[in-house]
Amino acid sequence: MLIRVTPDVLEPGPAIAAVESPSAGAIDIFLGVVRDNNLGRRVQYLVYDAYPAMAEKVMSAIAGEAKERFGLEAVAVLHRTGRLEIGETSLLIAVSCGHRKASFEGCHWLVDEIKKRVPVWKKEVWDDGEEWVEGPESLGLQQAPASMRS
Amino acid sequence: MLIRVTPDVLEPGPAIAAVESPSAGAIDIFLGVVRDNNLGRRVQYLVYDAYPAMAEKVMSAIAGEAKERFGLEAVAVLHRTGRLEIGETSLLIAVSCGHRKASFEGCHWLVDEIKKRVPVWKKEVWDDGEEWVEGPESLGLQQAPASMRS
Amino acid sequence: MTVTILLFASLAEAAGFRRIELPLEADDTVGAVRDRLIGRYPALARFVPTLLYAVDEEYARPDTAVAAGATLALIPPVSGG
Amino acid sequence: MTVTILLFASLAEAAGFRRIELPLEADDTVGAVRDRLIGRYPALARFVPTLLYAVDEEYARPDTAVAAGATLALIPPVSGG
Repeated sequence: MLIRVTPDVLEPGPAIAAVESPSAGAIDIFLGVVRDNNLGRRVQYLVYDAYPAMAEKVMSAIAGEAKERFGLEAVAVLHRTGRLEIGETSLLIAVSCGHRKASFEGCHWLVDEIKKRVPVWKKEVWDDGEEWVEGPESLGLQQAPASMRS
Repeated sequence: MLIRVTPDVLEPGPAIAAVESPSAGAIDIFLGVVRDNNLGRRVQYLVYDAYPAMAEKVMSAIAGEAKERFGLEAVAVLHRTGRLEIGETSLLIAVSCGHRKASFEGCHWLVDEIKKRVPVWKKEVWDDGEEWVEGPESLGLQQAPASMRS
Repeated sequence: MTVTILLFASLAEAAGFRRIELPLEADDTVGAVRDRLIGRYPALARFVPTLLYAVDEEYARPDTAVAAGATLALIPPVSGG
Repeated sequence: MTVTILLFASLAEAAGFRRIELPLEADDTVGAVRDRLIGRYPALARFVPTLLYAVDEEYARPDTAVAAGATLALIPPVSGG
């Protein structure tokens, strides 16, 4: 399993190579990419903070669960940190599997779980301000009483 | 839209570049890869035949339907022809989208539709024989009376 | 006045060729052209139950008309991906 | 005998630092250490309702015991991906 939190540019090639297997008929790759807008505001760039050692532990645990749950052959999960410009890849997941259905479902589940529980944070920088985003899917918000959620 | 039937090796890079967009937050890429086994038999290699001009027309139509149906920003579909060894990519799809859910669903739907109606055929070559595969999802088999299906 | 017929995959192997031109007849349809081809190459008959057809790169039905110069493709169950 | 506290993202900006060591007290828990930190840095109080915690890189609860030399991370709602 290739699991990494890194300030370096994320390239699909090494992640694909890490999940290739002679018995895999399907490889699904997901790129989370910096978008030029969010919730109606124009985004200039993002800054990602992380707790790298713990993030890699949690990503490894999620990858292991995904392999088990969806019968995946191999999983790679990479998350980038630091300043990212529009169009750059913040999250890269690759999974391989005997058949396609589980590859799509497993990869989708991985993204969902990463957004819930991996200690990584993004700050949106707009033309007129900036803010650390509290992920609506994060366990911290899901577990807080509804009155605390904005 | 990048749509191509080609005997050349399929690389994810150009397909990803073809779907990148400042407003896309999610890119999903699917690789159909030659597996070393099918239905319990060891596969040596595959040979893909195609009706390239029509295959590209049908792939374009499916890509347009997917954009409409799933709100995708851009779609790339490439299918390789000729002899493919184990581990080589026969089908490469990339889609970009504002949000991840539609990127997974749209990409999965594209693979399903390609297997139904794009005029491409694969021959499996085993240690002790070979056979043109009739895709169980193909329209030709789906429309034939049940008594005709083996 | 002819129609060009394209064969692929299992059909091309069974026939021994991938392309043939046949003379066009009055009121020709996909099914009529197919049946004349099978008259000449009976090895192709067994494929008919699961065949699809395309005229000039668009899926067509057995009753679709075939015009002079058209290209008719016989399409066995596809297996791309 | 100390505990190391790690702050990230919004908490690190509010506190002005990413890491601090506090003396360990008898029967210390995640919640008790957090409350002493907030006693010193009241700007962190507003984050408490949605905070999660990790001790030595594993998610923990407010009543989890904190041992000498442990690392306690205060984890605001994550937003990776």
